[in-house]
Amino acid sequence: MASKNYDHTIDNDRCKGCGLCVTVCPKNVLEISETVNAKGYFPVYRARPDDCIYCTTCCIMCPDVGITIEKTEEEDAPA
Amino acid sequence: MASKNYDHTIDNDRCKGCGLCVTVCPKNVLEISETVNAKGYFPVYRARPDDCIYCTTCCIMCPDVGITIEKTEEEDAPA
Amino acid sequence: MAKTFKKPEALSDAHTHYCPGCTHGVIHRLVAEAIDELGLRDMTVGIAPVGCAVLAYNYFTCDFQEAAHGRAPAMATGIKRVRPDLIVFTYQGDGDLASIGMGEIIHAANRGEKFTAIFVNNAVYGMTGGQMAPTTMPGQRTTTSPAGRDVTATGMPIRMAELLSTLKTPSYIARQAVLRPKYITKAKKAIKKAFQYQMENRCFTFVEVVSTCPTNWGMSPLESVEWAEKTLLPYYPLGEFKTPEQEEQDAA
Amino acid sequence: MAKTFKKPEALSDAHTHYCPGCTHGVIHRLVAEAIDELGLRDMTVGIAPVGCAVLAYNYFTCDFQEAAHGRAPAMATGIKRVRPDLIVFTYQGDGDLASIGMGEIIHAANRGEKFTAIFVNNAVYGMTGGQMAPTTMPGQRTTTSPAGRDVTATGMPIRMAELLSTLKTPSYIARQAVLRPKYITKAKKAIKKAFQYQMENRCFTFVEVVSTCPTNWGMSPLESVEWAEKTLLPYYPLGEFKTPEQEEQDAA
Amino acid sequence: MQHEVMFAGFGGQGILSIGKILAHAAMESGYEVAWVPSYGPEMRGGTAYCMVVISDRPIGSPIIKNPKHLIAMNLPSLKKFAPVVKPNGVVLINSSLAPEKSGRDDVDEIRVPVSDIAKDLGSIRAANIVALGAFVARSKILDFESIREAVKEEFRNKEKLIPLEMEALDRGKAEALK
Amino acid sequence: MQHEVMFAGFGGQGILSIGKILAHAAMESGYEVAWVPSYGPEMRGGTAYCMVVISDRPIGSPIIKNPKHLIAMNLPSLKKFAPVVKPNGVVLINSSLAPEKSGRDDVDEIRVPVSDIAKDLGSIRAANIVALGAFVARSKILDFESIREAVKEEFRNKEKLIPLEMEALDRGKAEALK
Amino acid sequence: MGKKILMKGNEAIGEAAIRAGCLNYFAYPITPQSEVAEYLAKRMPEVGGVFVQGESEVAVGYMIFGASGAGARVFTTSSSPGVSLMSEAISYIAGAECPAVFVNIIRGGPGLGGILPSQGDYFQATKGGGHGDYHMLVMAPASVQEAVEMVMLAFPLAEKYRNPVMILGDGLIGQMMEPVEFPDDLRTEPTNKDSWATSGMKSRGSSKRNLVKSLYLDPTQLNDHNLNLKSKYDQMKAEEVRYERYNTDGEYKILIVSFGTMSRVCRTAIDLLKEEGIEVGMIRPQTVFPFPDAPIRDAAVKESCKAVISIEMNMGQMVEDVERCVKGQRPVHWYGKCGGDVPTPEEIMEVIKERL
Amino acid sequence: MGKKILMKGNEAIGEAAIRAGCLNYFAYPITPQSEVAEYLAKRMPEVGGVFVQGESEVAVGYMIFGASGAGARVFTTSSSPGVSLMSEAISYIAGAECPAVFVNIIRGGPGLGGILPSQGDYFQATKGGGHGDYHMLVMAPASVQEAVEMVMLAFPLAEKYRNPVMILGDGLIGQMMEPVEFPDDLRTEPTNKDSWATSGMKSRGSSKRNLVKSLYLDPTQLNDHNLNLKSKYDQMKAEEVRYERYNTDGEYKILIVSFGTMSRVCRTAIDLLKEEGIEVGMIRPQTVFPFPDAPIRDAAVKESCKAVISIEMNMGQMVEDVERCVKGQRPVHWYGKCGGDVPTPEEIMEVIKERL
Ligand SMILES: Cc1ncc(C[n+]2csc(CCOP(=O)(O)OP(=O)(O)O)c2C)c(N)n1
Ligand SMILES: Cc1ncc(C[n+]2csc(CCOP(=O)(O)OP(=O)(O)O)c2C)c(N)n1
Ligand code: SF4
Ligand code: SF4
Ligand code: SF4
Ligand code: SF4
Repeated sequence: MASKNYDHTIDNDRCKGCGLCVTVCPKNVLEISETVNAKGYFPVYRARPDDCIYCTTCCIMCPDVGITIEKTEEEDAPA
Repeated sequence: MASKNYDHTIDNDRCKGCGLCVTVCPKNVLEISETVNAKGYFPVYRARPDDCIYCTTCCIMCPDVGITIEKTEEEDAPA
Repeated sequence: MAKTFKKPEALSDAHTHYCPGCTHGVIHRLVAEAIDELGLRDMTVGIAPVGCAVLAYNYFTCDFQEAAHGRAPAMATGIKRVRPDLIVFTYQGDGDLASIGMGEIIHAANRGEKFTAIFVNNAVYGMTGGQMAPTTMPGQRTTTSPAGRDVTATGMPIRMAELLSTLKTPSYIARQAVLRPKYITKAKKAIKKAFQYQMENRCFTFVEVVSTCPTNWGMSPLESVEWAEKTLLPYYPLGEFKTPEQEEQDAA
Repeated sequence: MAKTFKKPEALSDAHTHYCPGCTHGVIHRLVAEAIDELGLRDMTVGIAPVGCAVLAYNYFTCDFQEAAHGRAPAMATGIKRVRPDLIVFTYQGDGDLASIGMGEIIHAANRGEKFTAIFVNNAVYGMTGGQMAPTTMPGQRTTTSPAGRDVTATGMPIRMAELLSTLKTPSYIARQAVLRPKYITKAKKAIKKAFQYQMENRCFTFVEVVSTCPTNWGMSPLESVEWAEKTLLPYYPLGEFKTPEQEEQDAA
Repeated sequence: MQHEVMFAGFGGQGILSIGKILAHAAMESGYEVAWVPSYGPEMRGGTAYCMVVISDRPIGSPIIKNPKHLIAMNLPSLKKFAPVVKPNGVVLINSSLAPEKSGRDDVDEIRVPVSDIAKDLGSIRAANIVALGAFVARSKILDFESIREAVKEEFRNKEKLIPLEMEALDRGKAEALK
Repeated sequence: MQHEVMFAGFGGQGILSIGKILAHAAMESGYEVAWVPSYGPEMRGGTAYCMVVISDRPIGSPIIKNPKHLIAMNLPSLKKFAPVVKPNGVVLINSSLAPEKSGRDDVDEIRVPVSDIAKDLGSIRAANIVALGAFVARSKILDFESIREAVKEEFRNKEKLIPLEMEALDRGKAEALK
Repeated sequence: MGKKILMKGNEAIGEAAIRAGCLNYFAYPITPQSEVAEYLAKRMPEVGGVFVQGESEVAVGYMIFGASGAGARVFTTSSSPGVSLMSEAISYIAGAECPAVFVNIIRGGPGLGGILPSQGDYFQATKGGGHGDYHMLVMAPASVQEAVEMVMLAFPLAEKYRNPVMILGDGLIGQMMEPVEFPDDLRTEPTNKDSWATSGMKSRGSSKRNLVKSLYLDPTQLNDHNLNLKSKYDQMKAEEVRYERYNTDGEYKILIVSFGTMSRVCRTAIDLLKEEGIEVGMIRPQTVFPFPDAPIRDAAVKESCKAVISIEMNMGQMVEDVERCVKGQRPVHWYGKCGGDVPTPEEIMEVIKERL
Repeated sequence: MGKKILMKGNEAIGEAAIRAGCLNYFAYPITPQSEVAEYLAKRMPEVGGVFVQGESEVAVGYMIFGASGAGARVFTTSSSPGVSLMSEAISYIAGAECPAVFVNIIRGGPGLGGILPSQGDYFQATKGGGHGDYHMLVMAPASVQEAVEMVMLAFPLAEKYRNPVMILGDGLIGQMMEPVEFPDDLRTEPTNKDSWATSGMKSRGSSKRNLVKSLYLDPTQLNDHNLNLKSKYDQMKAEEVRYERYNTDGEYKILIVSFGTMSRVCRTAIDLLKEEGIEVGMIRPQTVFPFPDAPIRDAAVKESCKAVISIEMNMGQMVEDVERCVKGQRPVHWYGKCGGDVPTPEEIMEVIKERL
């Protein structure tokens, strides 16, 4: 599937660990980490990256533009 | 009729001669006089006092409480 | 059918400074009559606006305060909150209430302050020489809309009664006129009803009264009455827009 | 269904000072996306309120002015009247717009000023520490309504979108939310539509956005979203309340 | 030399405008002038008045308690201002509305029924111009021609009124010189 | 004598309240005190701090650039404030969140993992009390009993928390005296 | 005096008003004074008092006017921008001769400025921020305890003069916690207001109606009205000047004039300089209107005194009053900072040494 | 200079702004300045300018702020209570360093007061009616002609300093008709504002965005910002002091300091006294901020001069500045009246004679 051509990045320092993305992810990809970031927050991380379908739902929900998804290479013809 | 027992007074100095009472009087009793009053206005007067039915319409319209109607004596039994 | 008529006690003997045919005087009398009939004179505080009615305190015989331009509702709030036993009314023009005082009237209404606002809508700023008011009609010439009110630049006239009745807080909101005896009698009823609701400590009460300004309209008193009937009443319909009964359940 | 997503150009790289889970950030992004998509960044002036969004100018990359508390609509009026070619938006909280700024927003709307007002309704004063706002819900506890908002003393919450849509002057008035992705997408559409009307120099445009304040609601971000959905949305229904199309004929 | 002229009457009698016409004529005649109106709520009915100061050097205070001349267009203003006029000034009284005298024997008092004159000229509104003509003719405060010009200027946009106003001026002048 | 104590950390770590407890204890012990918080938008996330001044005579300026002691509850505040502490003061570092050292050799530095201790006491929120206990025990700024009383006072309305808080105080003390 | 309790300045101010018998409070939130409103939102209901959060400072100013005009003891609190919005109302209240108490917890300005302590509103408070000839009686506390005492004193003074009284504090006074004691005895009964307040003819058992207004269309009446107001301000100058001397008994080379929070820093600086053998005296105006003209002049002309320094948390405002009353007898200097960066004792010591 | 025309002060002020190249006007009606709005409601459309009647003076203040921030040349007119309502905005505009011109046609105060001429807003105008450390440059005209010239000068000065400028007139200046000539040459092109105004990146061909604000949360930044503002006010004091001397060349026993309408009356009084052989000099500040400190001091210390009298249409405001700058070298007295009852030359003569 297309998803392999995408890159899902969480900006660890932008994240304030509010967890809203965790609750909206349809694939339950995200979790709050145990380690505090420089700002003193516990940021999210992709606990199950392989389940990610790059739907951008988390990006849309994130109040801090902490998640971005980029294309890595041209998509292959639809399988 | 009852009207004889009433007294219709126009306070010459309160009147500003706006003429609104003239226009609302159902009996066309009132007219604007020719002579200026102390304030420099031409006040109304009762040109046809006998036609007056003491309905208070002019009093209700007057913005300056310039017209009053008082009872003079007890009314006779209705004729 | 013959009746008697005399000046209400709540009005003083002073001659008003209003222009000939200005219906401010009629509205003063109606308020005074309501106060007399309800026996409120010795427990009432009136609040004069800044506008042609700025000297209203000379014409009433009850306690009075004089507000700053537009702020009468805030002053009424102050008085009612510290003295709920007093009867308080504001008397405001359309520049005063609908322009500079918009925030104060809306919030007083929305808090449900238990006073009575008498709103004199004469579609113009009287005292300052006939500038445009929020209530000025489209095309109406005023000293600050010499070519007539241009709605594309200044918008449509504001209908305060309608605006205030959309607030959820219960209130009594009515609009009447004093252009002819038939309207005057209705206006009297509305004003009295407002004071009665206040006596019952029921809700915020507001009576808009369509009035005239012959001087700044540049018309005779009679022309003014006719113009107002023809031009203002269609845009400013008369009647009750809201009563506390309607609303109390929603608010609960 | 896979998509890409990146920060709009109209947003700067700066990290916001907003609390974790505060949806101010989402609304910022939606405005920025609309500006990007319509290519307006280099002709837009934003106006920051006094409220938690007071520093909004740090997060946008277009020209910005910072208003006094509640006065953004007057400033927007000033800018649009002297520079109709610029695109102007205000970004205001509910204390800012619905309390102290009530007069300014109503008159700007009624004059039909051609700017876009983004109204963030989070039912509380955020920046100053959670005091009661005109939008605070009945019974809601705030630092100035410690026993919960008592509607008998403070009235019912004010619904700005409804209030503004009763004005006769044509305008675009909508309310959306940013509580979940499904709402966010709709909010984005409304905001973009508002800017489009402004580009067409069509009318005053106003988008109320139901937002959260986890800090002052004393809830977690997730609880906040749920509380807002359960409590705010029923009283603050979403949708379009007025579009210029509906109104243009009446005004004519 | 400095002249101060007080114009007073009811609102609506054109008090301010005859003051303005006089000031304008004086300016065109090369004098320093100041025109100070009454303003404010007095406008609601009540008395209107204005003061015109004409001088051959810069005018210091334009606020004058004792003017040199008075044009009283009605009774209240005659009563109010006659006592404060300086000796030897002209006091013009509109005898149509002010049946009384100034009660001063040290001034040049003239009584002209300007309202009545204006009425039979066909327009009561011209009464103020009649008064102006009478005053200027009597006081010789300015060359009469300059007033003619100033009146024409004032009615520039009401062309067709000019003949009437000219006649009013002359009727006033005639009365004053009777 | 005058002591100035700076408490600093994340918003939500209970910084202001341990400052307040110390000030209260000092007042009850008969000292002059002033408690000065940080306030304003910094409250949105970011660092919170407060300064407590304790003195045996009236306190002049409560605004202190160089405090005598520092309680740093996280890394940013350690970095920000360690450099300004006066020599010979106590610098208490929450080593759970601030892995680094103060970099000062002229102060009495103690590193206590107050967050971890609080966690295994069963409530991360008690970390501030652990720190307070450790600081007071080490600095001997006040009689330890007075702090106990002040903490009880502070939790008057949360009775059932008191045993936990007392234990937190003691664990802090124990750590400090290790 | 009750027992000492540790209290935040803003809360202590709220409590002080209640202890002074003021049970009516109208306000709008603003940092750094919002805690007054938050405190009274809880307290007023407990004591049967009135708390109303107004929709704006403009409205609050007129709620105060209305309530005071109706005879109630009433006060509000705000901070700089909010006080600017009240300036029209303050002018009206002074013009209508109504007693009312305003507390300004100053923040940095101009405009939105900042939220930290400042003394930038000295001019606004003392020279009348509003239009026309009026003055407020203005007291500037230097500690939470003094804020309490001044608030309690403010109400009787406002009623004595039927004039607004302002407490001019700053963010530090509002936010800081210090031990306070409430002098219960200061509680005063409101004065009888039957002669002027719109309290309703019935409730004051009178047939004479009362009028609260500031309009005087007749110029002579308006002038007389202003002369009457002026006589009250002159009386304040004669009777209400309050100030504190510090280290002025002996010889001193420099006289400092400083008020509020700033004066505490100066006091520390003076103590430290003493240890270095440098003598500096200070006059701390407690009332900034009326201003302690004579005491400052007398202290300035003392043989040993070479110069006067007005030290303020602003860009130089009080210094104009100091210059005015020193009448050129000594050089008058100014030092100040604003924006919340309160000068330290060390800084002040430097400034003083430069002038030695 | 064009030809002389007879014009009312208020209308001349409106026309002067247009001649000065200001085509943007926002205002709210108030006696005695409403004629400015009425005049410009007609004129602005003729010259393609903007006229907006705001809903209140508070709103107008911020319309001015927004328009000025966007780079437009803009002004407003009001009278005392209206100016009080603008004081928050004026503080913001000064804080954000935007140029703007405010005209205050003063009426009697305090409160609603009256509508006749007064000078009761001297303090408000010169000491900052709003909060925080800022000043307006304030010019006080004594005739309609001077009002015209000052208005035309106000715009370039506002832009030179990026600071609000106020024209401080009174009801007489606004209502009186006098002959005026409009100096066309004074018309100035607005300065280039690309470096700061929010004029849109595109229209100024820049990729750098501009920011108009007065918030500085960092105390050091706010202090620096205020030092920068202070340096502008100091520059005004050095470069913009304007005043007029009258009868000060010879010997005079008394020095009068008076401005605006009041100074005209004083001039007449001085002339009449001369006829009686009594010599009196006058300094008329044309700028009341910056204030002509040195010229007044110099004129006061002249051998022959025994006393200084500050004569004002208020209860004694400018006299504080006069006292400050005379530095006790001569006794400083005050005489004044307010409420619209402008003192007559005869009255002033009496006052002067008492001081001889
Ligand atoms: C703060 C302030 N702004 C403006 C004015 C000037 N002013 C006095 S009355 C008035 C408007 C009056 O119009 P309206 O309220 O419609 O009452 P009306 O005179 O028509 O009865 C204005 C603008 C003022 N006194 N105070
Ligand atoms: C004139 C004035 N009054 C009050 C304030 C204090 N103040 C700052 S923000 C604010 C309210 C903010 O609440 P809201 O508008 O709802 O925005 P939010 O913080 O919730 O986003 C207040 C009262 C101020 N800065 N200026
Ligand atoms: S992109 Fe979609 S699937 Fe992937 S983490 Fe975000 S929400 Fe979950
Ligand atoms: S009482 Fe009736 S009938 Fe008599 S004059 Fe008045 S309106 Fe006419
Ligand atoms: S101006 Fe208009 S409103 Fe005012 S008194 Fe005259 S007619 Fe009435
Ligand atoms: S206080 Fe509330 S509104 Fe402000 S940033 Fe925090 S969560 Fe958002």
